[in-house]
Amino acid sequence: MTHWLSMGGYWPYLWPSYLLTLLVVVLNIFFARRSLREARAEVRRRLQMQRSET
Amino acid sequence: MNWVWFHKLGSPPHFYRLAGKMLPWFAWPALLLCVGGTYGGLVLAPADYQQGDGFRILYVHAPAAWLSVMVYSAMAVYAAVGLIWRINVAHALAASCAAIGASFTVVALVTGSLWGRPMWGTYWEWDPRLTSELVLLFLYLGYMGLRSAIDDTARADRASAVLAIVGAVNVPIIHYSVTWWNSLHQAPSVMKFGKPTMPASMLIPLLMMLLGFTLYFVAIMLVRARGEVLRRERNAHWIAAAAEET
Amino acid sequence: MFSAIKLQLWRGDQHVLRGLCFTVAAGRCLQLTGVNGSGKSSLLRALCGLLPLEAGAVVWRGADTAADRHAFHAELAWLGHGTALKGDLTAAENLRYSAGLRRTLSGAEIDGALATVGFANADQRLARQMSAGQQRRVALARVLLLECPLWLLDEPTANLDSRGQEMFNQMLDAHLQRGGLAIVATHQALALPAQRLQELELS
Amino acid sequence: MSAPEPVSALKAGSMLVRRDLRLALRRPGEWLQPLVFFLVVTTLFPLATNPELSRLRDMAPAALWVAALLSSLLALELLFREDGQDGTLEQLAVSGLPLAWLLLAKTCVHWLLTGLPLVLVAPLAATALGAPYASIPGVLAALLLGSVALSLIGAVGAGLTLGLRRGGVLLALLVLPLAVPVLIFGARATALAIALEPMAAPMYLLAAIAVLSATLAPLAAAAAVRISLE
Repeated sequence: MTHWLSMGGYWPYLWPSYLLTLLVVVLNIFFARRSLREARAEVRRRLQMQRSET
Repeated sequence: MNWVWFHKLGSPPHFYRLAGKMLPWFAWPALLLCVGGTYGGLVLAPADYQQGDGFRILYVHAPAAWLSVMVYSAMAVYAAVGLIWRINVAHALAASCAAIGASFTVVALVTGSLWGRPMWGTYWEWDPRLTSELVLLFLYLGYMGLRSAIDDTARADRASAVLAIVGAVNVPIIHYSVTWWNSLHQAPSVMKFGKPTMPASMLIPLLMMLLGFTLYFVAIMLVRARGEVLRRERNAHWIAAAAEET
Repeated sequence: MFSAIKLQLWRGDQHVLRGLCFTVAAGRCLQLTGVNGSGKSSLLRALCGLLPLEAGAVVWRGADTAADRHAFHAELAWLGHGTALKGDLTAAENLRYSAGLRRTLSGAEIDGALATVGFANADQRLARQMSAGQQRRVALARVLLLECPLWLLDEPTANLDSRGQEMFNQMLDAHLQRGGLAIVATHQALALPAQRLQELELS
Repeated sequence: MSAPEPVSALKAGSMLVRRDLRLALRRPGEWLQPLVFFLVVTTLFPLATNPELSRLRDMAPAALWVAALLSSLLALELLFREDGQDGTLEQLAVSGLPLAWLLLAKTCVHWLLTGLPLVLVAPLAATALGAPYASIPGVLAALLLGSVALSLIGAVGAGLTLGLRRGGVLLALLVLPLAVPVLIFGARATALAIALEPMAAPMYLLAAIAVLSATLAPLAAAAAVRISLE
């Protein structure tokens, strides 16, 4: 296991690469979902305003 | 030729529903392929005879670099479709691409330079691939900057569409010029992808990662595009139901 | 004959035009009125083709203007908020270049148009030395010089004094008598015979 | 009542060229500024490094082209801004003439007023940076082609940022990445000229970019201006 983790001495370059990629993958999911949620909230707000107008 | 599907896809409620239904069909295969590809790349694939275990950075660097270029092309195509046929759904798709593409361009740059450290002995080498990647990042940032500088969504859509198309015409020229410039000053780069001699145990995880990242991008884009479609739809009745979903 | 068919226009979140329809026949003028922000300028710019319509069609001489924009524009004289005058050119130079872009002009024609809008022949002042009302007059002279059958004018009498408004009324009446059409957004009463004038109030 | 006979596009273009030239003659200060900027920046380079001529010679292509790029960027502010504010562009857009052609005419004048003077003073700057006299024609030719391409590419950016607040910085962000190929080929051609070597290869590439920009950039600029006028 430690042998595998050391990646033939390349671990200081390899693991940060994988971690960064994972981080960006997760953040993209998070931000995409948040943007959809915000769009829905925005629409709800707008519909409420329209209803209160009429 | 039957163009009904094209017009149907351009109808926001249809797209919104379809995107919601298609999402799992992209998301789950993407997850499986990426997990499998990572396992294959980190464990099953043998160490490279020249670069040892360091070459395994390839399994994240190559998909990120592929996405950075592919997403820009997709964005330009959506932009052109939106501009020519005035389809709002296409503009919504283009708008969802930029942030994803830019983030993977950053990943490609950082993993490229982390890979470069053991190979070149320095974090930054003016390698043609990395330099083009850097210019591509500037193109993404310009696109996002222009979009955020215009308040009116419809105008922002059209203006940024023009920029995306101009940029897409330029990307191959930039890449060619940077490669040409580099060949004058430097020895060829150590990073060569798609070596035909690559054994299957190395190649298959790479292909899995490339496909997995592509499906992942489509999934993320669909989620974002659903939101962008809602933002662009002003008075339709269908959004009332869509807004109540959580 | 100029008609607007079921125009729909959005400005940001504002639904400005909701299925607007009207027709203006040759020799008639349509006056647009309405409070500030009711969309007079947006409507005029949409009729010109400067603003994209959400839906609907603008029809000129029986053809949709979106189909052949250049042919429509060749018959259109537009005057918006900006006078499109260059501060470092004189009135005559401004007209020679801006109207001369679209048709061949003689110096006498320019002098004639300037005289119609109340400018002395020998006025050699640069546009930036003129008052806002005088700049408007020069811009109106350009509309005259273009000799187009269709005028779309946004607040043409802004900054004009009462003599200037009278001059504009005469100029407009002469245009209509020649068989021209005009759509004018203004709050000033237009002194035109009733059979030549129709009004549209935007809300 | 029908419209008068329209003039040919060629005549309309020449009218626009004559007007912009006359305006520039009445306001020489405006378009001289980018030129002075170019000279100042090329002077700053030796001050920031070793002023030995043999050393400067290595750096001369970079200094000349970065200065030319920045100065053309600075000059782009003059291209459409005033015409956008006073309504002239609106008049051009509804003139019934092809807008791309009119904008090409405007861009040509802009190049005549900002690009060409820059090319003409370049021998001065190049000599100061240690370029041999025999290299001057080559340096001039490279800058001539390059500045044409820069003006055309810049016109698209100027059209897109027309009327935007904070337009200046955004304009730089949009235009500079697109100008990378011009910079690379232009600087290489200049370097070969200064080394008194044959410079045909980068010159052909530079010419190809100039021709491509001349055909495509006006169309993109016209689309951009129409969108910005909305």
